[in-house]
Amino acid sequence: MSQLAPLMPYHRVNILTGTRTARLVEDPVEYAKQIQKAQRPLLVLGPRLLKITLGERLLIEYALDIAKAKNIPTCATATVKSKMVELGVPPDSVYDIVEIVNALKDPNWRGVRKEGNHDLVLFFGFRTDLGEQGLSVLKHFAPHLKTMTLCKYYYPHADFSLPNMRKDEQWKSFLEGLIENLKKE
Amino acid sequence: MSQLAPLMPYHRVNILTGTRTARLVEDPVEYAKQIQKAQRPLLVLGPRLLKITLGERLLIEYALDIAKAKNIPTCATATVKSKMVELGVPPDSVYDIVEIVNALKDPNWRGVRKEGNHDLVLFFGFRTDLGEQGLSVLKHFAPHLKTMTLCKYYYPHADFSLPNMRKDEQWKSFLEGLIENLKKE
Amino acid sequence: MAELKEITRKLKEIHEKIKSEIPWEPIGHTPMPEIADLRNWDMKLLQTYKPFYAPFCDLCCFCTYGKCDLTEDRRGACGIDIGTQQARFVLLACLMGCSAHASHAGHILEVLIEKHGPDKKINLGTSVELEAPNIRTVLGLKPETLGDLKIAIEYVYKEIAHLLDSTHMGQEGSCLDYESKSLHAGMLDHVGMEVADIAQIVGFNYPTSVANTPLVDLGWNSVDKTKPIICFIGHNPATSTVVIDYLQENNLYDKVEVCGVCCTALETTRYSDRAKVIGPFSRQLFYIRSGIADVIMTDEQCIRTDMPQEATKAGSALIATLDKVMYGLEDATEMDTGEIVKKMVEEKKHFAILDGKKAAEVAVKVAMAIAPQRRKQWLTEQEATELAKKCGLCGMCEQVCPNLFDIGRGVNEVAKGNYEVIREIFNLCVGCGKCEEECPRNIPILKIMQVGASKETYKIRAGRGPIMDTEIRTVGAPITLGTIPGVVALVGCSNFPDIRDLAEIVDEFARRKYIVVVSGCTAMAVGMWKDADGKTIYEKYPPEFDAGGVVNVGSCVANSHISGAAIKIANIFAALPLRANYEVMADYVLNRVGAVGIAWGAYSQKAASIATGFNRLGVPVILGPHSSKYRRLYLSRKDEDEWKVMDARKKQIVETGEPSPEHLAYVCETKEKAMVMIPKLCIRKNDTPQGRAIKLNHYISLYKKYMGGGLPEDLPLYVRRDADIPLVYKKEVKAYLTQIGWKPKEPVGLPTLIGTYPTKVPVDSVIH
Amino acid sequence: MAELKEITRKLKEIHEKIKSEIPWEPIGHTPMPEIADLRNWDMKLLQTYKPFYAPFCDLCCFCTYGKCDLTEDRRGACGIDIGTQQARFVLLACLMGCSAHASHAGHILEVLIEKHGPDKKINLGTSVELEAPNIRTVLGLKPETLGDLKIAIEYVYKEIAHLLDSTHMGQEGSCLDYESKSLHAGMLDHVGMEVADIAQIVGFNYPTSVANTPLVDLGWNSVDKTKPIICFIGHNPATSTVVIDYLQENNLYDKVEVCGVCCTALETTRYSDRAKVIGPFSRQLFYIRSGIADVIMTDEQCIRTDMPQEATKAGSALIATLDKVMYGLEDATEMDTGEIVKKMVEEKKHFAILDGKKAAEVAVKVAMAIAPQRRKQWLTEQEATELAKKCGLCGMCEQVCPNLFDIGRGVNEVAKGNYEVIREIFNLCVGCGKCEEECPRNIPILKIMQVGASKETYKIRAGRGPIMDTEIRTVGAPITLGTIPGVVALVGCSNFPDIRDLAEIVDEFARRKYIVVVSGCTAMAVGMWKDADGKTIYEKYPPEFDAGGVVNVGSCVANSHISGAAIKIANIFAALPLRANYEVMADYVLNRVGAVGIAWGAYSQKAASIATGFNRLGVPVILGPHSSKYRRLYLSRKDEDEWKVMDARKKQIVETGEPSPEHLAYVCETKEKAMVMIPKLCIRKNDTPQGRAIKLNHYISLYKKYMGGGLPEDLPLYVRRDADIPLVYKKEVKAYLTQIGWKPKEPVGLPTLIGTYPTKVPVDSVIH
Ligand code: SF4
Ligand code: SF4
Ligand code: SF4
Ligand code: SF4
Ligand code: SF4
Ligand code: SF4
Ligand code: SF4
Ligand code: SF4
Repeated sequence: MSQLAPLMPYHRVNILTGTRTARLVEDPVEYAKQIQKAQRPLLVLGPRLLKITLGERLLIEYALDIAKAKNIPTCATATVKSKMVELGVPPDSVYDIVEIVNALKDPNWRGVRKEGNHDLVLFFGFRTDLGEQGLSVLKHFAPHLKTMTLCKYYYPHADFSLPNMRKDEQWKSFLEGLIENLKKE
Repeated sequence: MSQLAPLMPYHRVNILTGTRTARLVEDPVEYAKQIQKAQRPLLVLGPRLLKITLGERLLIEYALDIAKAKNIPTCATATVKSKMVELGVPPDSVYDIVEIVNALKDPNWRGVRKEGNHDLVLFFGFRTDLGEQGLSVLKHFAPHLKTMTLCKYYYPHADFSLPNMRKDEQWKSFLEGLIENLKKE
Repeated sequence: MAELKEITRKLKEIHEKIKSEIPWEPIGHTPMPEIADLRNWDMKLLQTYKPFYAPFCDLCCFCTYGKCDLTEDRRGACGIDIGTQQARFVLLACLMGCSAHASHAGHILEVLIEKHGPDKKINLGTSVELEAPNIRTVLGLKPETLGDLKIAIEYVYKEIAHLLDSTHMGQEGSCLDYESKSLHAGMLDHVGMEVADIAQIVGFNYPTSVANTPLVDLGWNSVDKTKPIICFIGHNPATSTVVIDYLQENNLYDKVEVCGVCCTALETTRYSDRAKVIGPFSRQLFYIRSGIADVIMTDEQCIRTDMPQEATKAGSALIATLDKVMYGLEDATEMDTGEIVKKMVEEKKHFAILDGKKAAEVAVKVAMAIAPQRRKQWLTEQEATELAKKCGLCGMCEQVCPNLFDIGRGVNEVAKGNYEVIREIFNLCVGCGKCEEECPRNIPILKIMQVGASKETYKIRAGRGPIMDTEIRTVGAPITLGTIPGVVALVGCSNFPDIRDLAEIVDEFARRKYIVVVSGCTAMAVGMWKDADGKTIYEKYPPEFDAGGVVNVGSCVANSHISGAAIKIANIFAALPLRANYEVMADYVLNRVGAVGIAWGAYSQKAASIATGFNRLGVPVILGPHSSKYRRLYLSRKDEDEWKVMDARKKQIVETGEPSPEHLAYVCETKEKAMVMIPKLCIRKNDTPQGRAIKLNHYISLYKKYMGGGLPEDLPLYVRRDADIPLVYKKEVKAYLTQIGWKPKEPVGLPTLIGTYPTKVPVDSVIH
Repeated sequence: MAELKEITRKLKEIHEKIKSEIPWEPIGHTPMPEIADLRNWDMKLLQTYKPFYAPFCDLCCFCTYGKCDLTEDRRGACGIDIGTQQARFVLLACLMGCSAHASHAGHILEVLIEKHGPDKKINLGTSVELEAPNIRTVLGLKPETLGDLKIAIEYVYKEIAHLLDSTHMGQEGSCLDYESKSLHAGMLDHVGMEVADIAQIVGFNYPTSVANTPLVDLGWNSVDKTKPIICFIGHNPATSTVVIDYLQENNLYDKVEVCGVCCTALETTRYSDRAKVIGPFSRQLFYIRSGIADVIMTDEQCIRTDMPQEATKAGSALIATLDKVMYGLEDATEMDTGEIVKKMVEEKKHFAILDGKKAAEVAVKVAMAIAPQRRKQWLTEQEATELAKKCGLCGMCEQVCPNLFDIGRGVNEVAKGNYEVIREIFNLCVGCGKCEEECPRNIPILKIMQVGASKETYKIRAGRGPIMDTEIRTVGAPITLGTIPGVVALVGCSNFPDIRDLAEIVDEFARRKYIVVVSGCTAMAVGMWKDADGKTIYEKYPPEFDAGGVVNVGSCVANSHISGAAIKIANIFAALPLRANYEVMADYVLNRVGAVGIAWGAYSQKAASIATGFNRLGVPVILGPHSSKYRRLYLSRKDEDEWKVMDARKKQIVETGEPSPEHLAYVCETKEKAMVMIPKLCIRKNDTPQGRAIKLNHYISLYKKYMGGGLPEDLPLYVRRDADIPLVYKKEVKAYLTQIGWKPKEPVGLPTLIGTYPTKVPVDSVIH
């Protein structure tokens, strides 16, 4: 909400817009910090990771680097699992997006590692509309966790989001910066 | 839209919120400049001007100072006219808020001074909900003019708005600053 | 030709269904009109009273192509633009409202036919022979029995479905056509309401053909806290009446208090004047949170959707009695009564019980069982003051208040022992509970307000149903001539900026010998004020539909009697045939009946639909400031628009230059402005010089009183000739007229819109 | 008791209305069910398939107390919470959809009764004796004539009004109850659709009791541009059929091309196989903008709301033929035909004409008059390339595309002479025109895409209406045993991510000997693909409702024949009485009929309501990614939920641990995922070992094909005993089962939910 606060009408009962909006983060250091703060993060991987190339690498490779850097458990949706198996990194769990969101909603869910529900969920590689709707579910019905997106678009329903990035280079360097920072600590 | 731009989802068809939001201005100099740029501004005065005291003065007095500083024609709504007459500054026109908004919508309206429709309309002293709805009408149906608010609340539907101000002193000094700056040029 | 065939078909349908038909009048052009049948009339109205849209959102979110951004000339993926989307939303609101009344009507009709049989005669007493002016005018049907009313309601159902169809993605592309559809929905709403109230009067034996209905206790302090209390909330008396029957049959009526919030309360007092009215919707949450009610029985509409949660918090038992609102509760309709009572008393469970008799028995038994164990008292001033001290003046409460009120300041004053401010707020409060929900310090704001609230009890006159034919005969002439300066109908919900506004408006206009009519939540609100002599307006003014009278027609559905009265003037007084003759009736009302509706607190979709129905009939409506959120008004621009009418006698179209009535749906920000708009919107082109002078007298005098002196700027538009000028202000007015170069103009002999737009109605049909 | 009385009352009502009644079957427990009557069934479903809400907005803007912020446990001023508000919105969507079909049904019924009289017998041919499975099941009525259908539609109207009532502010407070109401609306929708299609088949003499309906031309290139062209857009054939009559009567059918977009096109080909189908909704704007149509005739639903503007731009004449959509046009219904034609030809005016005959005559005359003067050709590649060069790659178009497509890149490639990318986009495109509207360089993107689009023509099989009783007798056993692995019904609108997905899904499952059924826009879309031999799926697969057949039932309203087929299996094959026996039918379908709906492109409110109707009947529905914007899914959680059923033979409740079907309303992001969900959602507890092995064979094989190898993670849940394991995968599956410690379990003899929740239906009624 922070950045929007001054841009909200005072009398909220008359508000024009949504009221809770993602914190926009451009700095990989800040993102890394948020991830590091989490006790039980989860990385949810969408099918677009297999379709998009950034630099020479498939997006899924960045995703796996992120997971590896901090030993973040993964959830493969749609057709992502087989590619992960191929890359030698089988996912910790397989659910489709609506299923994982449905499970995350439940505060008593044990999480993909059976260690308790997650407290931070990173989404990466979904259609923006479906992603937004999934994030909306969690924003409204999962106060027990925070959400974060890694795609190059702004996702208002998330808790933390990148801004809209015109240039792929910007995105690439963000992701690389993030991986580096995650490895550091 | 400016400040909100980075906070808009990229795929606008999936947007969460309103899309055109007032430019938030805190600096009386900037406000004064915008007013000075206008060819045919209009100041629309609402009934709350007679109910609120700022410092020692009734809010209507600030409003009249603003009008005087730049010879801005006025439109009295509700019960404002009689007070203006009492203060010796009869309004240039009398319409109620929905009526003046209805007239302003019409690009061919001749304006309160019959010199043509106005290009900048300042609203001052209305209920926030009614004010917002009136501004929404103009935002959507009067592309030929800009709107501005002078109350101490943020009005998203305006083109220019003050932020929400917790302290009356802040508001007072803004208004005084504005009057001063308008007189200057 | 096509028209004739269609009319014959519809008549045949009516014949078949009611198996008889008294040809009491020739049939007009639009029996059972469908969407397009009155469209030309609507387009004529909309040409003068153009829709004015205040979008409440930049977007449309109705289908999976969206959300679509509709700013800056953008159209949605389906092609719709922002104005048309607002119109679509208004239609949807009108349909929600219209369907609420129609379903109420359909349901109560089934209940009453079950009880009395379909052949139960409609008899509204000796003074109401024209029993169903809306039904007769719209359908062309003269209902004689409860069974006949079914035709009317089935027609409404059908039209609702067809109208709702048109809100589907990819349908109507014109905001004007959506408005015509909303006007249609509004008209249907008055039919539905009329069905409901006629059925209730006949089936429950409510008072009818009498003006002087009982004065009933009003206000929460009128409820005897020492007895077990059953409180009804909602709009449908199907169950409350059964509870009263049960109490009477079992000789328990002395031992149990029966009260209610909203319209079911009003209905119940028509059934039994011992029932108490707690107040309008705005008092609902206060009363529930006080925990005074032992059993709460909900039916439908205008009930808090969090009732089970609130009832549990307050320790009250809850029974949902209608399928519209079941709250996810277990349906105990088929369960054993004893078992239900046991579970409610011992396990504090809430239930849905859709069988009225069973619900009644359970309610009474539960109330009597739990009442003795419950502690019922308001917070004390001391407790309130202590609680108020927690306030940090953070302002969160103000940010969420629909009335924009600075509650924190009020709470803070209470902490200092001053109850003035909070009492003020209480009068402004719609009782939504948002402030309390938002308060970070969890201050029980509503309870504190309740301590500050006046402990007085008031009186309300039980709703009387239709205006009597006899009364119409008396007032027809003075109203159409203008010598009774107007009929002021205060209707609608509790979203007014200040509860006192309403009583003040009634007092002002009753004193000035307007006819004042009230209904629904407004009827309750106006009773909650006393004059210097301690009299409520119901005690102060006579209950006749005559100059200076204050008439409570009844609950929301009784609003149909107000439109009905307007139609009756045209039919009974002016002897114009009404049967299937909607355009003639509406044209008469628009041009000759100086009536104005005030929905000062409209929040509900029903209010939107009722008001829109009045608009189609030619009655202008004034709305309070919140109503700008209903997205659409109907405004003229007096300086720019044409004000042509047909002079029916001369068969000539004349430009009158007179904006009367000026608007059809208008928002005022303040009571003061409303005080001035009311007399103005009562002006009609048909006024005689004498009538016009009286109307202008009030216009000027109210202007001086509420706008701080001077003359209304637009006064010259309403002065046709010298004779129109009120004597008292002659000099001042003449000076003003001279100053602005006013010129006299010819009054119109018989003003009508018939003949100025494409219609099958011949001009001569407006001549009586 | 109360129930018996109620049933008697409703039967009496039917008797009275149809004046005869054949007691063809004993009456079940729920004739003409009202809101609460099937609530327990709904609650049982909702207990397993919990509503999953994806709010589309943080706010509620329905009344003037708002907008209310519903984030973070906040409730609105009326007490509603965010989940319940979503449920309310879904109910509203379902009602918009349901009312659209019901009004279509009511309208066409009136038209046809006018034409044939109310006593026209319903005769659907020798192979369709069970003419109205939905009506019989829901109402308990066996309609014999067109007139009888009126009872059904009036029942639907009434329930719509009552449901709509409950969306009013201050009503229902439980999301579950709103879901129950949505399920009710969905069920009603299938009744309304059935009324419409039966009436049309009977009244227009559509083919019936035949599988092998004609193959009709599909695609815009199938339309002969050299002739005058009349193009119908919408859903209601009331006028298109009259146009064809007119052409035939006047020997003009050779001289004029008749074509259409959306369902009216499909309907028209059932009336005359010479009519052409241009394509689904997504082709509408392309076709209009091309200017090829001389006259556009709109009726209702799924029509662009900016049609008059678009028609004018394209130089086409426009006639609006139904009151739902009048576009603010002058109503010329009563105007002289010659005059209308003159104004349309000379002044290029558009009109509304609500008289079918007049509209037909005008349309033909105008088309013939203006066609010769009009220049009709697509843009050339060269022109397109030139125009494309203006693109600045600003990305604005992508931002507003509902399909999120990077159109700029496609346009840019066109500028370089490469049409590959834009052709791809064309397949993804829903034709909304937002990209072009937003383009700051005003590039005519749609025209450019059209140049890139394939110029092929295709074939579609004309809709055939109901599945034949004879077919049901053949497939009943294999379907319920599982040896026909499933019925896959592809329905719904053109909001799919890729048009090819649909044909691929059909191809995949028809090849695997599932029964594939299609309807509406999907029926068109699947025809727009050819295999290596140049055959469309309609040419490739037989039209029988049998293993490996591809059946086009018809337009949207023909979806009722799909639900009808499921009911027929229970009634004809399993011999369970259907009359007023909804729970038994739905329970049978849920547990024993392996059917799944796919609404890959649902955008319209009708799609929401159709799908919800399937859900109440126990048919799961898979939705495309956009449909998450419909705010609500029904999901189970296989690991956490209970999967108990009653074994009707043993009269014991057993925990099966088997999530079949796993979800009731599910969104897939990709076609690949859908390919795997389809076989899974066809699994039923009633499968024999042989049937289960076949179903799992497809599940595994499709998983391997589309998910890149391995075994489905949840496979063990569906293997009851060794015999369930498909032979081909025996080794791999057994290894996996051993690895995870799988244990065999007893299959259920006769699985049913009856007996596991409060219902009046005795368990024995599910035993046949
Ligand atoms: S109904 Fe039209 S404007 Fe609304 S979301 Fe759908 S396509 Fe967009
Ligand atoms: S309960 Fe009254 S004071 Fe509180 S927010 Fe609601 S209207 Fe305002
Ligand atoms: S929200 Fe509570 S603490 Fe804050 S000002 Fe209001 S009453 Fe005081
Ligand atoms: S119309 Fe209402 S619900 Fe829809 S996006 Fe706007 S505020 Fe939200
Ligand atoms: S319906 Fe309820 S939540 Fe919606 S705006 Fe009205 S009070 Fe607020
Ligand atoms: S017309 Fe097609 S490409 Fe353009 S915005 Fe619409 S869906 Fe996207
Ligand atoms: S909006 Fe127009 S200029 Fe911009 S990328 Fe798209 S086609 Fe090119
Ligand atoms: S399938 Fe959908 S888009 Fe197509 S015609 Fe039917 S409702 Fe419209």
